[in-house]
Amino acid sequence: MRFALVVQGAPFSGASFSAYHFANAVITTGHELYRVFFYQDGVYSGNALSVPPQDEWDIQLKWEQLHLRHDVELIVCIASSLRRGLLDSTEAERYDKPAHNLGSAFEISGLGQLIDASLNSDRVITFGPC
Amino acid sequence: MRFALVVQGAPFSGASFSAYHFANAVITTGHELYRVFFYQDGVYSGNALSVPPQDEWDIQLKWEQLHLRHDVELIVCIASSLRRGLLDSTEAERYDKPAHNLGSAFEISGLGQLIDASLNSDRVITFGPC
Amino acid sequence: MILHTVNKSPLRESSLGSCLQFMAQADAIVLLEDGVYAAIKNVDFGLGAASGRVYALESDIKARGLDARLRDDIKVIGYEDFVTLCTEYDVVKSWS
Amino acid sequence: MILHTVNKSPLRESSLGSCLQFMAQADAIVLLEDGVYAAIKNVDFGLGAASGRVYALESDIKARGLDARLRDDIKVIGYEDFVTLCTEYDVVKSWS
Amino acid sequence: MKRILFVQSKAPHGGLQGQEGLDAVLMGSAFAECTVLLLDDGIFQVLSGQDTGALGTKDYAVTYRALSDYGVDRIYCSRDHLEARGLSTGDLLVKVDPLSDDEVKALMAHHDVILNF
Amino acid sequence: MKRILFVQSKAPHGGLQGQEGLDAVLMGSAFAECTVLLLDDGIFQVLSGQDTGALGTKDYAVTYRALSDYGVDRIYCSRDHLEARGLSTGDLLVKVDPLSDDEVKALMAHHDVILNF
Repeated sequence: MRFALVVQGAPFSGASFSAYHFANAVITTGHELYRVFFYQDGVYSGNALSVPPQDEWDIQLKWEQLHLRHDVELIVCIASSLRRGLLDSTEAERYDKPAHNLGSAFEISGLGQLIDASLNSDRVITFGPC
Repeated sequence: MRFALVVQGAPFSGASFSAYHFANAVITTGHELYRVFFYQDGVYSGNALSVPPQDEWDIQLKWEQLHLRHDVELIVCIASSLRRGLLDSTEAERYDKPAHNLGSAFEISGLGQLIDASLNSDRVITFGPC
Repeated sequence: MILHTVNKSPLRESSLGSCLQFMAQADAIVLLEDGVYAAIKNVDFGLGAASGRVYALESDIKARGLDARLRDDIKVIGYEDFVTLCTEYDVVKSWS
Repeated sequence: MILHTVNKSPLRESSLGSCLQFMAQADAIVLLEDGVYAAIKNVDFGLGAASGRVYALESDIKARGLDARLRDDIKVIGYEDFVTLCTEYDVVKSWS
Repeated sequence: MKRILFVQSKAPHGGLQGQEGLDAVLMGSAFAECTVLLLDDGIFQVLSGQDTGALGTKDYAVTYRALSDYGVDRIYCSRDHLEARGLSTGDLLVKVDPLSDDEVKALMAHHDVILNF
Repeated sequence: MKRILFVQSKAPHGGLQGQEGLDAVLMGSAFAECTVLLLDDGIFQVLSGQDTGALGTKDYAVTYRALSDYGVDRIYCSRDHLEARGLSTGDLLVKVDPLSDDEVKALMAHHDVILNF
């Protein structure tokens, strides 16, 4: 079966952790992970500048490893990420901001990717906001 | 009277807007604003890379203007901001991150500033997390 | 005397309930952000017990379209009144 | 048939209440994150109506120290079981 | 054609969930048969008379009126949740059909995907 | 010496409020007379038997045991909220004094500053 995940909660609300565990389970049980769409506060998971303490997970790094190992598509919604200050180099340039902070494993795209995921997956699982 | 504000909610939860309106009112009513301490998700208010749509407030800019106009001290807690990826140039260097994103009006410091504010203000007002 | 602030909707979260549970006779409440939904008329969220000592922030009331839908014992205030209120109570406690 | 997921504590937010209100006879619930507090024994959060069709995620149960404090009609599952459950229901609906 | 149900359950202005949920509906309307269901505090999003001038957040509720232009002509709510808030459909700025609990269950079962905000 | 009351009201692991609240208590203990009050789901933070190994969040509850070394020897909770969760003090990993509603009111009134998490 083909799964799409929607992550709407900020990294520390648990939503991103749960989605990460679920994403791994989809792969280990032999199903297909079509797309992980980070929306609303979920986009904060893509912040490459986060420095968690040693005894805590770096959820941004976890998602990056999953992307590299299993070629999972990680999309952050452009409207949500602009508002919240998650920029890649293109958006940083467009709005002449001095820096960008989106992890390389994450790709900025529009809400169309959420709808496309809904139309082309068998199951869409939402990991809720606070 | 001397006021200290604690902002614990993320920018769009309303906490930062309310705290900003309150901070202005403290000044216009002739009281003293000792410190605004951004803690937990409140630190996201210091993200200089945020690009809100035209018809919405840029709360980071509003705080910066308040700082410049009335010399209000804006402190973001280091533990919270490191975890959430809000870095100034010093912290970016220390953790060899490629960029920093904290607005220049905001200063990174420790929890001691929250306790100091509690001890040296007449009133401490918290603007709560979600 | 304590000034309690509540910024969560009473139907969605338990913040107002806990506030009312631990509010003393002489204390007062300021409803802000989603907390203002507790001031809506025709619905009982327990505010009767604090009647006359419940304030609500005008900008939050207006943003949510509640100005014509309030209980009549709610005092609608601006931010400057809110600051003054804080000076009239010994401690401010937020319920969120 | 719908698989409902709830990730909020029942004493703090209304999510579980709404889920139970709109849950059909053949539907099931997965409790995750703070939602697992609804599975605590000796307290009635309305889960009796869905008895036998309520699952709870093990990692969230353990993190919160609830493994020895659960109702006996709760089925504790891992993430791989959660994935399988999603394939057995037509739609997954999250209450947050 | 897949049917997508958008469930709005959060109050406006105290967070962006409602606004960003509505954005998703607008996008979805171009590609699928979309229906909106207002539950819990989501009902407050279509309360008439909202004026965010003093607050600084977006007055997005009017966009609900544009939904029919986007082919989304069905907006439902829970009658129980509407009444629990002391409201009637007359208080709302757009036409909303209140549903009984069983009708809500049927509506949810009728859709292929449920997106939640 | 100013008295600061730290109120914990959120469950652990579903967010950082509890953990970051406890950090604030530790800092405060060096400068002021600090007391901790557990209300609502804050009581769950001191439930015994927590094991976050599989989850990835920090097992910070043990730090509550260190509070007395920091001079914070008073941890209170609402008896009503404890019982509403089917718990007793025996379920907790640190000594906590349950208070009646009136005792909670008196405790709050007894402090100069109340910090909330």
